[in-house]
Amino acid sequence: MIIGLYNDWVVVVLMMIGLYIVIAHGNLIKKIVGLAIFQTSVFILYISMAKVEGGSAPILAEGIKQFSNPLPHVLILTAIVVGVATTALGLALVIRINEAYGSIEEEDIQHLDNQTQDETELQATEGEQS
Amino acid sequence: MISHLPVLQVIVPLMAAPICLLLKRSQLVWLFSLFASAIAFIISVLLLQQVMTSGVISYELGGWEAPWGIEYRIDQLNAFLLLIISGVSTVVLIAAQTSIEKEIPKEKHTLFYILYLLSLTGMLGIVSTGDAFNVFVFLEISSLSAYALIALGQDRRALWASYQYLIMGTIGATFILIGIGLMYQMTGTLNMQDLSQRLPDVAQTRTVFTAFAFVIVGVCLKLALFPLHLWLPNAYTYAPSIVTAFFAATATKVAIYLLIRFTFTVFGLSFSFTTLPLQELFLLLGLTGIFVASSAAIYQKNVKHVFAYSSIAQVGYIVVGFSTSTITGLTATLLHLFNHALMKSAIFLALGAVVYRLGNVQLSSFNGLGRQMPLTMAAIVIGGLSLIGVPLTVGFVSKWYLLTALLEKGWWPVAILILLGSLLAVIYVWRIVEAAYFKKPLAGSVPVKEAPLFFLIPIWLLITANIYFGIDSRLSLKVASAAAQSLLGVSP
Amino acid sequence: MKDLFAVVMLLGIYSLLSASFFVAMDAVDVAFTEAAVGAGISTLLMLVVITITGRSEKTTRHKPLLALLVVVFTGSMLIYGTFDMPYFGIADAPIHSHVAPRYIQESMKEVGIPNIVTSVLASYRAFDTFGEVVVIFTAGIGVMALLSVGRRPEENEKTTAIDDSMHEQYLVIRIVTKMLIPFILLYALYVQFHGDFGPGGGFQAGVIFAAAIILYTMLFGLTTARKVINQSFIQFIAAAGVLLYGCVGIVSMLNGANFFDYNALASDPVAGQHLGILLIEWGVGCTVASVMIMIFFNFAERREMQQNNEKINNIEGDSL
Amino acid sequence: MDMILNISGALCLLVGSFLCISGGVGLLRFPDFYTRMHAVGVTDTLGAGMILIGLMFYSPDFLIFSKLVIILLLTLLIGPTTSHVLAKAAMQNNLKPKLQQEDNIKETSSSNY
Repeated sequence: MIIGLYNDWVVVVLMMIGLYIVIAHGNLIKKIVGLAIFQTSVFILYISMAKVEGGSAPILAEGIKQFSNPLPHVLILTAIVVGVATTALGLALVIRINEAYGSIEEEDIQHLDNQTQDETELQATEGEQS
Repeated sequence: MISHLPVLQVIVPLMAAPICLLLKRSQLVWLFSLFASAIAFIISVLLLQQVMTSGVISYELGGWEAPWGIEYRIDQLNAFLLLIISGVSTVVLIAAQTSIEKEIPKEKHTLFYILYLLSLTGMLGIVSTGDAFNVFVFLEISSLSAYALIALGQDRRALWASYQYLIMGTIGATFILIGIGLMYQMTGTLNMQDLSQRLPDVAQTRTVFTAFAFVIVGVCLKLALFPLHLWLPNAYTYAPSIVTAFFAATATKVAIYLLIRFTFTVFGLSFSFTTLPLQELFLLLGLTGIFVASSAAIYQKNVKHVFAYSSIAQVGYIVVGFSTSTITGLTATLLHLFNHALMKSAIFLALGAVVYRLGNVQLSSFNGLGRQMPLTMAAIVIGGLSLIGVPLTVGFVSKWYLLTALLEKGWWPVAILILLGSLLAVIYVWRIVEAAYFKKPLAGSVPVKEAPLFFLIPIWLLITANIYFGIDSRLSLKVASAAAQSLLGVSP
Repeated sequence: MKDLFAVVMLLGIYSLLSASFFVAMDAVDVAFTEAAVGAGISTLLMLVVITITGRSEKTTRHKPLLALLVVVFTGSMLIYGTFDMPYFGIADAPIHSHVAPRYIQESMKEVGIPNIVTSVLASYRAFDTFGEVVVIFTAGIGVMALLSVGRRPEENEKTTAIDDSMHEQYLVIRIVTKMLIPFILLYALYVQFHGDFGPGGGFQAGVIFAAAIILYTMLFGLTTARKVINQSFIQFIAAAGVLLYGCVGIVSMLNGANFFDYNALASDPVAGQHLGILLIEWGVGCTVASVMIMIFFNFAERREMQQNNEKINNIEGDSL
Repeated sequence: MDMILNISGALCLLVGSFLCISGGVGLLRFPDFYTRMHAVGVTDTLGAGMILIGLMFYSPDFLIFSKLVIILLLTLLIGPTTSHVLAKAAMQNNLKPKLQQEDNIKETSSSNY
């Protein structure tokens, strides 16, 4: 009977793939792709809990008695929009980062950042000495 | 109109944002957003008054009763936070026009104010709402505008900080979404009040444990509780000064509000603290946070970094107070929310003034600044003293209550550790004082003038409030303890 | 996978597949949106970004151990949580028996439109949807704040010249697109108005409308599209959409009811609900369409700017 | 009348399904980009087209029939155009079609994109 939960397990696996991409990969676009996968899997979680066996799409029509739950659908409509908004903003940031650093790899950027940090500190100490 | 106040609180800044887009002239937009924010502040004062006299206000959006429609539910805690957020926002906005002139290109001024208003809207929305999913929506409004605002900073590191914040913030928000989904699955409702009634029936299921864990982790990501704080220091340091002043005083407060709301109201005290080892966990994380962040603050070369790390440490104090789960402890937590907002916004505004005159906030360029910008530096010093917890400032009041709460519980070692943590604060504040008053200005640096009036007014407004509430804390104490009592279900 | 192009395309396919999952699980509205947004707009935006940043990922050593640890921990936590969940598709789960029945049984009487999702979205939980519109608006403003560049008229002429010379090359696709665009726009309007009865509504309609404009822009160049739809016009529409939505709420407030209580909009409650839903769907549609176009324009503008810079650099490099 | 409609509808569906499957097989088995694109083109236009025509025979009322006609027209319009654009993009990126037999054996294993 435990097999009745298979939908949740599928979703969990998908979510974790997304989360892994976000954490492990250094490429900024890939991170955003990972976020999108993560979020989409959460949407599937919500929708799968709304399904009723034998139900139909929640549009009232004659002769249909059993409907799937409409509320998660509404929530996920909202969440999809939020997801695309985040993606768009993230991509805009990637473009700017690419212009400012010339790279979209996490390692390169952190390397460059450390350099600038050293430089400013160097300038500061030079200023103090003189 | 008075019955519509809860929704007007959110709608006024929200509707002001698109109107700003139509106004275009940046001077006009500034005045308009200041006006909108001030109205929000007035509304929050009225709401607080109403709540203190007549109890919880419930407002049904769309006229649909609670579990079916969305409900706005204002109790003492919400009203208190609404007051903090809209108040800080209004005061900080006074300085905005002057500050962003130097830090943000001219054609983006209008967009800056719109984003600022939207972020204010998001925070007010999170605090007012009584619906779990609505929290997620408004959380995203405030976070998205926060990412964009942080990325407006001059340094290219602002972009990177903002990107990191975006990734962490979105993971956090999605965790919250998962948690809300699991709760909904077990109870069939999204309304917080309804949830709190229906959750005890299913409290012993593994699904509810998981839901709780995900909500808490998600909120802690937003809260920057140690060890999930990595995004915060850079985000606060490289954002435009106004943004830092606003967020340092409000963003973490909103996250703490969510934490309190979910642990105390939705899941209930017995579930959060008795069934789960949350108390010990928060105590441990809070204390580690205080020490790690305060020691990190000591070694920073950039003054904004110093105070960003100090913010993480302050979150630690707040969480420690919260983990006592007694009325005194919660009162201390809530008082510290208010007090920390007062001191941090003043300090970061003052730093904004320094940026305005000097162009940077490296510790070395603070040398000799005490003579050149006496009023600004005095504000930083008073703010710093307040962070340490010196008497006559608000910092003392909240530390005092925190210690009382810990002693009431008999947690002697924790109290001692808290005092040690304050000593660390002495060190990092002293480094700034030393640079400003006891060092000679750098050779070759151009002497600068005092900060412009538009900076001094809000800074000293906040500092005066700081000292006033430090001496006469009856008002803030009354509200905080009323909120704490209502949270713990004790009738006053 | 080192080729980002393939990564993005696979993401698009994933979105489309999950959209078909949604159809299989009766969520037609959600599937529609996911197909239009996940597979359509976000894939498109990612592709634009790839053309700017380059399509190959650098081979870097990443630290999978920590990530694996976090992922395995979170995953097992979730699996642990699933054990007490109601089984898939069971009709008497708590989720189906507390709040939802009222929507299914009463919405026809109270709101009066057959599509329950729309009536919950636009009436029972109208404030969530308002928040959603504001999220999209925020994203638009945020992208604009990050990416907008000043106008440079003298370069525009150059780009138009290039566009004309390339006309021959794109002849087939341009003509086909010209034939298609009116139908796409018409379809967007159909989706906008049909949301009460079937899957659809302001959000999907806005995305489809924006897709038509974006298609036009991709083929005829940004400059040409700008002549039709300029920046301040889109900004105006985006703001107007949010304001329209909010004003519906304010009007009902002035009529003495609560915010977003459409019953107060007309003498008959159901007629009021109809009017309110119609208006707010328009608000949603306007804002979504204009913000999507705005985001794409800003992305494309950056891309053009970068290409121009490269061209100038190349010319300078040659002369050296 | 019903008989004829049913049989011709089923026939169309069968042909369409066969074309789709053969398109899928072709996508996997053909040696280079251009031939694979041919396989996809067959699935896109002919396969989908036949299925749509088959469905038209089954459509209960005029509304659904006309919707199917519109979908058919759109696929007929869009399918060839996308094939055209794809081929053009490939040509512009200097992807040469494989014309000689002996190269195939060596390179099919290496060029798996």
